[in-house]
This record gives sequence, structure tokens and C-alpha cells, in this order.
Amino acid sequence: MPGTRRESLSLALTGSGGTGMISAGELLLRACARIGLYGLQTRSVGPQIRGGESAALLRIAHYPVEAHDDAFHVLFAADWQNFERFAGEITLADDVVVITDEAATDIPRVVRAHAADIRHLPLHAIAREHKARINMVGLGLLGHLLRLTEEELADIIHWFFTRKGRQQFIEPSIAAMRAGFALAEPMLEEVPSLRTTPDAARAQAKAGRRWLISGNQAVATGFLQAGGRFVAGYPITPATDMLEWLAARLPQLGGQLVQAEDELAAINMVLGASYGGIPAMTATSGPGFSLMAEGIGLGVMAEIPALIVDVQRIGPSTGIPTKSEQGDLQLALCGTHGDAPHLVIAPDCINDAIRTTAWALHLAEKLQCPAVLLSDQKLGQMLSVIDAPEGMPPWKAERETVAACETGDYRRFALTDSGISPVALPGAKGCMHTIDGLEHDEAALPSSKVEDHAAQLEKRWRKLQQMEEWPEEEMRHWADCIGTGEVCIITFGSSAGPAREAIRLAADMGLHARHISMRLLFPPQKKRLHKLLEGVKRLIVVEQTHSGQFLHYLKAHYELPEVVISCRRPGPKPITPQQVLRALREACTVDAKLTERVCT
Amino acid sequence: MPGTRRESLSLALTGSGGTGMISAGELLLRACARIGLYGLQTRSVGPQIRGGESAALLRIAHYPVEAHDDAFHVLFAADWQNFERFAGEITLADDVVVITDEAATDIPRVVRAHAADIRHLPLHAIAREHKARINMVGLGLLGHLLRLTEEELADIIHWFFTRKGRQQFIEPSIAAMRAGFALAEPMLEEVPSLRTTPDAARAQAKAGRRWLISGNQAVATGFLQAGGRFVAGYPITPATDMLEWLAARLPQLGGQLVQAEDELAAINMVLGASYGGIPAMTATSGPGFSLMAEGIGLGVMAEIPALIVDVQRIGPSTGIPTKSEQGDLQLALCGTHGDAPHLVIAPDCINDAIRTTAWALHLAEKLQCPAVLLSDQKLGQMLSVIDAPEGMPPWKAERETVAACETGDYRRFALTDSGISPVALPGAKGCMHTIDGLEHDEAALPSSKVEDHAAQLEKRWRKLQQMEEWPEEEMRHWADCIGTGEVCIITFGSSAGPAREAIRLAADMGLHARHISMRLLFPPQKKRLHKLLEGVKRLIVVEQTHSGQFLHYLKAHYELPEVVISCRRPGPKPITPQQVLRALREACTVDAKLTERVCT
Amino acid sequence: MNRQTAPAPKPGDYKSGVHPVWCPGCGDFAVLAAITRALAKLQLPKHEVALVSGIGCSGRIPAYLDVYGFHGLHGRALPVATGLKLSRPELTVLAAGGDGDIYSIGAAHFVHACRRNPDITLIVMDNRVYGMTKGQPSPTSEPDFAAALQPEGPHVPPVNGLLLALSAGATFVARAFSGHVDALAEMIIAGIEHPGFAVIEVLSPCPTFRPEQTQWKRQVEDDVFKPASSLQEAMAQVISAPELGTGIVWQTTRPAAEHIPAPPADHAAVMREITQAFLP
Amino acid sequence: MNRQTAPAPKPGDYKSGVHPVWCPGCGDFAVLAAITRALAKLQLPKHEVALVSGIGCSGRIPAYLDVYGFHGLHGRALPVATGLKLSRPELTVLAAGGDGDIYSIGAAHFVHACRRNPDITLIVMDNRVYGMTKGQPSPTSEPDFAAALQPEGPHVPPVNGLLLALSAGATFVARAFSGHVDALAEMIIAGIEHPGFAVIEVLSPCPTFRPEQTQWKRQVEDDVFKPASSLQEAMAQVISAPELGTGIVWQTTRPAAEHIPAPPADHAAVMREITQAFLP
Ligand SMILES: Cc1ncc(C[n+]2csc(CCOP(=O)(O)OP(=O)(O)O)c2C)c(N)n1
Ligand SMILES: Cc1ncc(C[n+]2csc(CCOP(=O)(O)OP(=O)(O)O)c2C)c(N)n1
Ligand code: SF4
Ligand code: SF4
Ligand SMILES: [Mg+2]
Ligand SMILES: [Mg+2]
Repeated sequence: MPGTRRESLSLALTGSGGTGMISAGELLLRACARIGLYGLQTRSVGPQIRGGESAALLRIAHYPVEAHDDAFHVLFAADWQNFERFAGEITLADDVVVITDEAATDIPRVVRAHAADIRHLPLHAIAREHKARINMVGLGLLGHLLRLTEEELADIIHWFFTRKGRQQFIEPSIAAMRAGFALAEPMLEEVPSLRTTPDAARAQAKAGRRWLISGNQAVATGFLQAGGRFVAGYPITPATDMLEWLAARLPQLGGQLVQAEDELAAINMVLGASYGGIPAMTATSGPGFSLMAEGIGLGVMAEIPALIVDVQRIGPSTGIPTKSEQGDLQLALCGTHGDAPHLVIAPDCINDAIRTTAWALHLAEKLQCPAVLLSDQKLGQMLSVIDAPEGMPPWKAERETVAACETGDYRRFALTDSGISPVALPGAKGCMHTIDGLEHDEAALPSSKVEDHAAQLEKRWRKLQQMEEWPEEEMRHWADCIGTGEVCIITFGSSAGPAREAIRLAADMGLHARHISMRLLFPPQKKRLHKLLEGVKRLIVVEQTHSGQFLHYLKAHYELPEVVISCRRPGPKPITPQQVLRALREACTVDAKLTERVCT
Repeated sequence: MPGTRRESLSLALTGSGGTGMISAGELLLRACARIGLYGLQTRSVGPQIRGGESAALLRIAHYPVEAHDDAFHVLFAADWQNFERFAGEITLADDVVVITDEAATDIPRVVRAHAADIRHLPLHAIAREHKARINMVGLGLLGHLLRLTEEELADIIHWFFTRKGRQQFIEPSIAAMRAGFALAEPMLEEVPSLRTTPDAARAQAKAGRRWLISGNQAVATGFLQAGGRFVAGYPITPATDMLEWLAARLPQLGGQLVQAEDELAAINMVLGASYGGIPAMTATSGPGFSLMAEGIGLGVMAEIPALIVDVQRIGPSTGIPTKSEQGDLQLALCGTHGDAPHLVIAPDCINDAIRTTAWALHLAEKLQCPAVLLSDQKLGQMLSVIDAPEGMPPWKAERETVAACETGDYRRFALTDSGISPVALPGAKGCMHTIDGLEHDEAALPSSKVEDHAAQLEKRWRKLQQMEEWPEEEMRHWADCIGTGEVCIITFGSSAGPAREAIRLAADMGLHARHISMRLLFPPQKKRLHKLLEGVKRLIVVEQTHSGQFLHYLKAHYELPEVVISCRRPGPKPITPQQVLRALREACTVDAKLTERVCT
Repeated sequence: MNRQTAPAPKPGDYKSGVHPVWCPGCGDFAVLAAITRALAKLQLPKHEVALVSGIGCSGRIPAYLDVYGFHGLHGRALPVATGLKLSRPELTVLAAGGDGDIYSIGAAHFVHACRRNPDITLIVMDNRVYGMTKGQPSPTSEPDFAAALQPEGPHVPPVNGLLLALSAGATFVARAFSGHVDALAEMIIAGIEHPGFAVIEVLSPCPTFRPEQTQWKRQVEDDVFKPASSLQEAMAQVISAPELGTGIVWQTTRPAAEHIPAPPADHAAVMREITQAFLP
Repeated sequence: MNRQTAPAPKPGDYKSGVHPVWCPGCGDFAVLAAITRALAKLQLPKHEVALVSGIGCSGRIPAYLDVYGFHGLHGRALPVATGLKLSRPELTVLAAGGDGDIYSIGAAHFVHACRRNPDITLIVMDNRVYGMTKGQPSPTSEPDFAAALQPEGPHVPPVNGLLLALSAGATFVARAFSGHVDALAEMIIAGIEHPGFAVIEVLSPCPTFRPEQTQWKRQVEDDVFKPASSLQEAMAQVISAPELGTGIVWQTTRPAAEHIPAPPADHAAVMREITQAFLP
């Protein structure tokens, strides 16, 4: 049976500790990026601290991809130890080809039951023969299936070991790769592959046109580009790598990163630095984000800008630290006591994360208010090939300041029309004052008066609320809307990827639908969403949560179309384009109001 | 002009530090309670740590009262220092009589402008003459206006100083009281007073029929009655007095209270004690509640019961520690990362607080889940005369336990139909296991599998969700509904008081409306509320918040009538029956959908 | 595996059979072994032992034991253990955590547990690194331990957990090395038998992120600490001791803060008495 | 009140004119006075001074000074001050808090600030009670200080803040008495001039909830501490010192952990260089 030809090809590389599947996947992706293909990689790892089983999940295409496909077309299994730990995350396509070692006798039943085509090859023997790791055999084999050349693969191996200072591995690895490459030769036509060969891409590819970047790096880059210079944080999966990336680069820009003793310290250090006028952020995940609740409230009350990046992982509590979910939405919206309006913003893909982070920092500084940026593990740790952005994002951190006061009656919390009061930073002559977590009057003095509380509450709300009135061009970034039709999918954050692709797939089938991806979640943009929803009869709310947090948020703050369909599932199985497409096709047939369903 | 005769009389006693207005108010209330009257007192204090200005705000009636009236009929001002600090909280009735010292020259303009009848009396002179404090003069004067007898007032003074071990003050104080009593004589008919004299009440009053109790004491009592035996807490206004009350009483019951080093420790100590099988609680307010976010999530994940009492104060951040608001609702509902369903329950008056706290502890233990009890400063620190409850609340803390395991395959998180898995407490032979904040399988082992996460999420939700299916008689306490008609007021927590009274006032005017007071806020009771709302055309959502947190909660989780009117105001000015009544009357005229308005 | 009826449980009986997630060669395996030996030596019934931990590689330890376990939040093992011990004094309560868990995010609880002196044995598995989150400096890391999050190293002196414990009022302070399992087991026995809060800092190498710690087995100096006769002396010992010295440096007794009064015979009657006070 | 142009500011110039909420006789008035004297003596421009505080009676102090003030969260003054000082090293940064603020809810930050050694002067206003919340025992309360929340008293030894600071690595450790305003002012000056983290514990009586502390003025023993030549000696002094002894017990220098590199001339160029690494 000849292998299917696909628009995009999905490959899973799995193996136990030491097989190096993640590296192989990354090298494959990088090689693809170099010749002008697009693609992405996520990883799934076991509970072992180091060296446990892991899976590299790749998708390669001629066009930018933001999400995994429904199923995997090629499964390369170095071995089968503990495969069941992530079997639930790796759905196999009907025509999947499974490549495994000739000696493998422990192929799990779920795989055997599903896969018609299992190929036993001398993977380990080749690796042993060349004194290399099995992942190099896989790199050659899979690279060939992707129609990469031996030279392209050799180059990438060269680059890899040179960067690591392990030149001695180059030669054996290349030899193993070549042997793997040869192994693929007889099956080229039998295994699913890309519809078009990469030659077109190769012809077009110019150096510098693509970036290979993770979501966490994208957020960090946006922060630096917008002028962020101070970071305090405490290690936590899956935010740590963002902090580590920043730690190495901040000093080059005259900034710094402090490893705090805990998240309470981190958020308060950020408030301290920002009080000093330095654009500042912290990055954390669920448990640390919960600990920051009190600090965020202080930022709201004392009107101190701060960027709090929450790279969501599966909750509640410690949950599943290495896996993705969107379940911190309601905490991001409501997560401090009292009426404490603050910005909540979600980047919707890796490419977008650079710009959206810059925008979030810009808004936080402009509105003198904490901004929570909701990323997630999938987005944050996904490695993706994107078009290199042209220039820097248009938004910078700019706070309205007062350089000096003559009269001595500086009013830190002056009741301006916009609700924004120019701030005197420490060092400004004559404007000395004390900011406070206590309710206060315009002059920043503590007050328990009915009138002061009402006026300051109103002011803190007004400065956010007025965004509804900002000119369209300033607010264009609040949401994206693509497509047309009476059925509309709505998402926030990383669920946009599969939704966008579903819209394209639907259009190919002649089914026209819209997709709204909301970046700005708080303050709600009632009029703006209303406009985007004009003519929509059925709304499908897609999100990666169990309880429907996004659905509840939308119901609480917006007027929605008559029929609202909740399409949700918890992690770690990601939402895929095909699932959203199915929901879309079904949506045309339901007519019950508010149908809640699990995406299947 | 003869003074009006009122169903209930509202009196404000104000003065600077050392005038003892709060004590005078309390003694007045106690004297009223003894003769069978009902009433309540709240206090408003300035920012001074000790001895600053303060106001005792009283309302006395022949029937139980739960809320303040719209305005005050008698204002007794020992002096006027810093009166403007709480002027916004003390609305004066049109026929208010202001009683102040003969020498007072600094009566604020707001008072002078409003009050036609200001009486200058030799208050300080009398106090000086008798070597007593001015509050005793006030006690006599106001007591007489309330038609208490000199003996009743003398008794209460006697009781007061005896309890304090300051017998030497009894005689001078009684003398000053008598002089104050005499001062009132000539004005008896000119000052607003109760419509009926207390004689009827006196005739009926039997010892033991009334309790004089604060909301904080009521909550603490309910906790002890239901079997609560461990408390950990950290001082915070306005929850400290509940902790202090418990500290003195727990040892008598074989329980104990630990003063923790902070709220992170407090919630974790509670989880530790509860893991040991001991029904446990903590009490805190906004800032401390924010710090407990992570711990609550652990309780959800590891299925550990815990009662977290949040005596809400004005937020955000440090806010106004001594004043009331209902702004922690959304944090109570959403306040931890991830999908973490847990109980959120609000007592709706002081009387109810005893039973509702017992119910909350019962549910937490039965469902093995943290329960947040939302009280507030108004409810918690209000001192009220209530009918002494007959017997104890019907609910006890009872957890389904496993005494011992024979087979060795105890599954802590077994997927039962109800979602509730019987727990083996430490000490149970053969059932050893490790509970975890990590996602886990039925046997409590950490798991990152798609299936385990889905099943356990579903289980944790199911055990709450099934409450919708519980028999009506078990769930009767979830909400109260009074009245009939197409207009309905809905409240949670302490806003029920003014709403209930508004319903009665409206009925007197021939206007029939309903009132729903929700105690169980999470899990939502969709079918039950739907039933209560049958036939309702207009819903008025009354709450003490700025942003409409209760409104948003209702919109997110329920099908609401076509017209929804939000009637809300932030603290510290309390919501009053008259305001709700006005909203009710206006509701009959609006027809816009979702009108948001400020209660005026 | 209900072996309570067997006459004399052996160390292996205290293992749960769950396979540890630790890396090969991790010091924590030996800590696990030492705990089982100590429990076996003390013949403690498994169901009367509870081990509370925080988050970290170290924090995973309870699941590997067949006792009651509580794998809680990062930094919060001590408050949980305190709540448990105070309300269930008949249980033998142990707490375990990493250097980050106890000395960084949990530092306030550590100080206050030392003061409060509950009858809990704390095992700090010190590998001078955040193992679980893949190698960031911890409070006990050397000033020049460069890692991605602090590319030039923390450049601050490490927390001295023993000194901190002494100054916070701990009544039993010791250091051990996980490689010397028997000595560690003895130390844990002494800690459990100590009537109060026992702090045992265990040098527990992390071969993955601190490969140089595999040398500890050659560098550790055993029993350099001798139980001191005064706090000053204990502190002086700790300050001047070699970095990898072990032993019990301080042991004293002091009543624990809290105790539970006996429950009354008639709860309802006591409740009635309490609510009497509400009569006006 | 822009007096920066006047040649020599006097203590009064550093007052904001806001009326303190403190009770009459509160020791914190004297702390306020001492700070103004110190600032005046150092002739520090008001706009270049920032005072960060936590929550408590003590925490109210910034509003009474005409410098930049940050009245933050209970227990979190030190992280805020650290963030501020690290990013704005040219400012003179002070931190202030109560015994509960710093030694209870803020204990972890205290320990880590001592280690990190930022150039901040910390003033702990120790009244051995939670003043603001009306009289609960604090970590420095005497074991037998009975109060409503702990009717039999804490029955645990008080935290010794000086000892804790020493063992956590503080480079300047001192105690003073608020009643001796000039000595306190001198101490604050020494703290500000000290290049690192200076811990000054100030005995600051709370006449309202600890009326017996009004006797402190007769009981305090001044200058019992002498700058020690070794950590051991400092600790020994603190352990054996009278309960109400004052003085500087320890001063040493050690570089602060963090420093800001100079910002580059061309941000855009540096950004370009950084993002080069994303090319495949
Ligand atoms: C509130 C919170 N912050 C951060 C984390 C992430 N985290 C998990 S373990 C750990 C540190 C582990 O270091 P250590 O305590 O030394 O234990 P080890 O892994 O070295 O045994 C951190 C920061 C978390 N789980 N929770
Ligand atoms: C998170 C949090 N918990 C509790 C409180 C309540 N609170 C305010 S001040 C204070 C303690 C004050 O004691 P201390 O720090 O000794 O200061 P003092 O008032 O004695 O000067 C407490 C517990 C709070 N504001 N925030
Ligand atoms: S990372 Fe280090 S501490 Fe963690 S399991 Fe591996 S060796 Fe042990
Ligand atoms: S309560 Fe004590 S510390 Fe607070 S202001 Fe009054 S005297 Fe000072
Ligand atoms: Mg460690
Ligand atoms: Mg204090």
C-alpha cells in the first residue's frame, strides 16, 4: 500500500531515558527550518527527574503550523518502556507507520491493535555498530522520509555537537545517521509523507527568514523589546526556562534578574523595582501564581505596573507540572480579594507572543496597573518555526511621569478624566508621597471615607474601562477575527491555533465560519465583541479546561448569541484542528441553547 | 414639634477617643435585650489604633432586625472631633434630633445644614460633676428616650463594672446615668421614639429567650456545635475576635487553637489537622484569604475537608480593614489555579450564621472538600439581639472513613458513583497511602495520564455536582425564598437583611415581590434557582460591591429572567432596606435589559 | 501487605513498592533506606507513622514508604506536619523536604517550627541545588555555583541550616550524610526519640545536577560534632566545623508549645455552658 | 514644601505633617524622630530617600516622613525594598516593620535579605506584640505574655532577631531603644552608611497593649554590645547579653549579591544580536 501524501506530516519519536528522542526531534525541526519548511515540536516527558521516557511530537508542513494535527502518521519508537504513560496523548492515524527495533517484543497492545504497518528495523544494532546513539539513526531515517538530504542532516549534526563542544561525536553520529537514511530508502513510497517535496521551499529559503523559537522565548523577547529591564522569579516548571533565558540576556541590556526566595518575594520585588520606574516582570506557573494573589492586589491598589506571566500547567494544586491546560483563566481574572480590576491578556500563538507581550507591558505601564499574561505549557515550551518578525513590536513601556513638583501638593492619585494619574518616581524633586495598599485619597493619604473609596474605586476601574473608547487603530490588537458566516468559534490563548486551522479546513470543504481569538480578556470589550459577533447565530466556545472557565467568563461579561456551544476538554491531550472542525460541523445541526460537550 | 413614633428607632453615638461611645451603645443594646426588645449595633472607628474617634450605630425594635435603617433618628455626639471621617456612613433622618454638649461650637456644617433640632445639654458638666464618663450620661439619656427604667439601666451598669472588676466605678456611673435620665425627661415627647412602649416586650420577656451575639461569635459557635476542634489562624481585622473567642473555648471541648506565623502556615496547619481526621477551620480576611489560595487548591486536589472563614473587609489590598464589603466573592469562587471546585457558602444573618457554619463544616467533611464561608465585617462585628436557638444545628462534621484495610489495596481516590471516596485516616491499619497535590490515580499514585486526570477531575466535580440531585429536604438550607410576585430581589450573605426588610415594607405598601437569599453559591444549583425564579420577570441583584461580582456570578452560572437590574454599591456605607425598596419600586418601571445602577 | 501482625517488621516492610522517580545514584535512595531502617529498628507500626513532605525530588519520598504520607505544597511541609502532630499526638510524625523547600520558600516555617518545638523529626535532604526544577542554585549552593538562572552563581554565602536552627531555638540539631546509611538511620532514631523538634540536615548528593557531589563520600567527615553543653558552644562548633562534617551538635529539652486538653465527657453540656454567655 | 534648595535641612524638614495614628506615648514617635535626625545629619536630599514598610502600627511610618514612601503588604517590606534598591541603586533605601511583620510573616524574607546583603537599612520596631491588631503575642513576646488569642501565653522562647540575623549572614546587626533618640539616630546613620544590609532592632514600647514596657526606659542597658571581631563572639554576646541591651554587635563588609551592569549604548543593536540566536 503506498503511503498517503499529506499537507502536513506528524511524527512522534518516543523512547526511554538516554535514547535522545527530544534532541533528534529538535534537530529534525531545525533542519526543516533551514531549508524553508515550517513545523513545530512539543514534548511529553515522564515523571522521572532526568532521563526518563520522553516523546518528541513533531509536525512539519510547507506553511506555518500552530497546533498539532489530530493524529500521528509516523511513530518512531526507540523502545516501548512506559509508552503507556503518554499513549493517551499520541493518537495514531489510521495509516500510521510504526518504526521500531527489530528485537522489540513489548509493543503495547494499543499500538498493535491500531497500527497495520509496523516495521522492525535494526535500529539498535546500527547505533551500536557506529558507536552512536539510536537517535542519530532515527534522525537519518525520518529525515529521509521528509526528503531532507544527507548533507543537510550532516550539517545539523555538525552544528549540534560543535555547539556542545563534543566534536568527537560528530563522525560516529553522522555515520549512524547515514545508515538510518539508507534504511528509509526502500520504504519511501510506502510511508505517509508530505504532498510536495521540499524543493520548492529550498528554492525560496533565504537565511534569516525563519526563526526557531519557543513560546517562552517569544514572551521574553517581547518583554525585552518593549523595554523590560527587571525580572524577579522563582523556578517553576514550565516557566523556569523563560527566566533562565532572560537571566543570560538581561545584563547585556543593563537589566537584571533576581532569583527570589519564593513567589511572594518575586512579585513584591517586581513591585519595588517598578515603583522605582523600571519596567518589570515575573514569570511563574499555577502554584506560584496563586501565591502572587495578594501582591497583584497591591499593584492594583497602589497603581504599580507589573507584568505577571503565568505559563499555565495542569491544575489544580501541583497538578501535572509538565503538561498544559488553560485552567488559570478565572484566577487571572479574579485572583485577589476585593474589587481589583487589572489587565488580563493572552498571546494566541508563538509568533504573536512577541508582540502581545510587548503590548501587555506597554498597557501595564500606560495604565499603571498589573497585567497578567496567560501563556501555557503548550505554547511556552512548544518549539516552532515562524517567519522572523520584521523589526520590533510597535509598543514600548512608557509611563506618564512627573519630573518634579514645585508647589509641594503633588497628588499621586489625582482624579483625572482618564483615571491615569502621572506618577512621580522616587528621585523626582518635591513630589515626595507615600503609596499605600490602604484605601487613600487623591494625595495618597489613607482614608476610610465613603467618598474617597468610591472615587478611587471608580478611578481604578475607569482607567481600564476607557479602553472601550480608545480609537480602533490603537485597539486593533485586542482580538483577531477571521472568516465569515453565522457560526463562530471563539478562543483565547493557545486554543486559537487549532481553531484557525479548523476554519481553513472548513473553508476547503465549503463550510464558512468565523473565528475570534481574544487577546484582551480584561477589561472586557463589550462593544467590540458585539460587533465581531454581528450576524452570528451559533457560538462555539473552545477551551482547554474541564469546567468551562472561558465559557463562564463570556457569559458573565458579554451578550452572546442565542446558541452557545461549549467545546472543551482538560489537558494533557491537546485540542486539535480536527476536533474543532468536528464541533463546527456538528454546530450546524444542534439547536439547543448552550450545549455543553466534550471535544472528542 | 412632637417627635415621630417609629416601628424601629436608630441612634448614633459618636465621640472621640475616651468618650466610651461603643460601650454605651452596647450597654443600651443589652438593656433592651434584657427587657425583650430586639436590636443591633455596628461600630465605625477611625484609623487610630486605640482610642480614636468612634461611632456606635444602634437600631432598636420590637421585632428582630438584621440591618440598619436608612437614617438615624437620634444622634448623640459627645464631641465632634473628626466626625467627618464617618459622616458618610451616618445619614441623618429629616426629623433627627441631635444631642450634644452645651459648649459644642464645632458642629460640622453637614450636621447643621441637615438637623433642625440640635439640643445643647450640659453633658460634660454632669459627667465631671459625678466623676464619671460622658457615656454614662448618654446611657441614661438615650435609655430614657427608649423608655427603659432607671433600674434597668442601673442593673446593666452594675453588671458591666462587676464583670470588669471595677466596682469603684459603679456608683458614680449610676449617678451620671440618673442625671442623664433626668435630662431626657423634658424632651420625651419631642424626640422620635418607638411607636409602642416596651411594656409589652417586658411582659413577655423570659430569661434565656434572647441572645446578644455577634456574627463572628455565631460562626464560631456553629463551628464548635458541629464538632469543629482545631483552629489555626493569624490575626487580622475583622476576623481576629472570632479567633480570640475560639481560643478561650476550644480547650474546654478538648480542641485547640494555634496562632500560626502567617496565613500560609494557618491553612496548611488546618489541612494537616484535617488530614488527621479532626474537623478544622481557619478564619481570616481579604489579605490573608488571598494568601490561602494555594492551600485551598491543595485541599481540593488531595480531598481534605477544611473550613475557611473569610470575614470580608473593604478591598482591594489592605483596603479599609475595619469596614465592610462583599468584594471577595469572586476570589472565593475562583481563588486558586486550575479547575478546583469547592464549596462556597454564605450565612445571611447573625442568627443564620450559627446554622450555616455548622452546615458548611458538615458539607466540607461529607464531601471531603474545602468550604469557604463568606461572612463580612458588618455581619461579623455586628452585635445583635436574636431569638436564642432551640438546641443545636442538625448538622455535624461526619466524614466517611475506613477503619482498617485487610487486602492492602486501599484506593484513597476510588472512583465511586458519588465521587466521595471513604478515607482512611492515619492510624487505620493496613490502609497506608500518600495523598498528593499532584494529579493521581485511584490508588493515590501520581499520574500524568490523560485518563487519570480526566477521571479525577470528573470525580472531584461530581461529588459537588450531585448536590443538585440531593433530596429537597436535605438541601432546604441552600437558599431562602420569601414573598411572591414577578419582581424578585436576589442577594447573598449580609445583604439579605436589608432585602428581607424591603420586602416587608413593600408588602405593607401593597407591592408584592420575592426575595431569594442564596447561601450555597458553589456548586451552583441551577434547577433549584430556576424553580425559585419561575414566573419572575424582573430580577434585582443587590450586593455590596463596586463591580457587580454577584451579578457576574449569576450571569455566568444561571439562566436569568429577561430583565436583570444590578443594584450595588461599595462599602463602607451599608445597604439599607429603604434603598432596596427604592430599587424595587423603580424595577416596576424599567424595561431595559440589564440596567446597572448605583443604589442611592 | 498488611504485615502489622508479623512479629518484627524489617526495613523492607516499610517500603511501598512504588518505583522512585529519582535518577540513578541519587542520594535520596539512601535517605529512604535509612528511614526504613530507623522505623524497623523502632518497630513502629506502619499505620501509626506519618511522613509529610513538600515539593522537590526530596518531596517525593512519602509515596515510597508504606506509611501514611502527605505530599503537600512546596515549602509547607512543616505547617502541615505541625497541624497533624498537634491534633493527633499519638502518631509518629516525620517531615521531609529539600534545601529549597525548607530553607528558601519554607524558611519562615522552619524558623517557627524550631521555636514551637512540636514533636516532629525533620529531614532536610540537602543537595545544594533545586533538583526537581533542573538545577537552579538553592540557598545552600556555593557562591560560585553557576547555573542558567544565575549565570555567575549566587555570590552570597549559603544558608547554614544548622546555625539557623540553633538560633531559632531548635532542641535537636544534627547533620548526616546519606551515603552512611546506618549512621543516618541512627540519627533518625535519635530524632524520633527526641521529645521535640529534631532537625536533621542530610547531605544527599544530586549526581545529575551536582556531579561533583559524588565526591562527598570521600570528603565527608563523620562525627565532627559533639553534643554541645551550651548554645554558644554549639554555634561555635557549627561555625568552625568543616563544611561536610556530621554529627549531633545540640540536644536539649523544652516542652512543646501546644498540647491538647482531654476532651470533656459531655460536649453538649460544655456547649450549653459556653453559649450561656450570650444571654444578655 | 520644596525645601531641597535650602542649604541645610533640619530634622523637622523631613516630616510630612501628616498626623500619626499612633497612641500617645507610643515608642514609634521616637523612631520617627530619630529617622528625621539621621536624615538631617546626613543631609540626604528628601527626594533621594525611600522608606518601604509593611503593615502594623510601625508600618504606618512612611506617611509621616516627607520622603518617598511605600506602605506595602504585611511581611513584604524587604522584597519591595530589595527590588527598589537593586534597580535604583542611587537611592537611599530604608525598610521598616514591626516584630510581627519582620520576624513572623516576613521571616523568610528577613533571612534571605540578610544573606543577599542589599544596601538597605532595616528598622525593626520591636514592641513584642501585634499592636495594630490589638494585642496578640508576637514572635518576640515573652513566653508568659497571656493575651486573648493565646490565653496561656505563647510558652515558647521569643525569636532572637539579632541571633537570627547573625546566623543568616547579616553584615550589620544592632539593637537600640527608641527612648534614646540620639543614640538611635546615630545607629541609623551608621546603618545607612554601612555598605550592605543593616539590621537595627529598636525596642519601641507599646504603652497600649504592653503598658509594662513604659518601664523600659529604666531597664534598658545601653552599649552592652561591642562590635565583635568574630561571628562566634557576636553570637556569644547576643546570647549572654541582658534582654534589653543595646549597641552594635556585628559589622562586616561583603559585596551585595546583585549589581546592575551599565545599559548598552544601542539597545536595538543588542536586541538584534540576542535574536540572532533564533535563526535556525
Ligand atoms: C509555589 C511553588 N513554587 C515553585 C515550585 C517549583 N518547584 C518544585 S520543586 C522546587 C525546588 C526543589 O528544590 P529542593 O527543595 O532543594 O528539592 P530537591 O528537588 O533538590 O530535592 C521548585 C522551585 C512549586 N512546586 N511550587
Ligand atoms: C496578610 C495579612 N495578615 C494579617 C494582617 C493583619 N495585621 C496587620 S498588622 C499585623 C501585625 C502587626 O504587628 P507588628 O508587625 O508587630 O507591628 P506593630 O503593629 O506591633 O507595630 C497584622 C497581623 C494583614 N494586614 N495582612
Ligand atoms: S535531579 Fe538530583 S536530587 Fe533529583 S532525583 Fe536526580 S539526582 Fe536526585
Ligand atoms: S497600639 Fe501600641 S504600637 Fe500601636 S500605636 Fe498604640 S502604642 Fe503604638
Ligand atoms: Mg535540593
Ligand atoms: Mg509589634
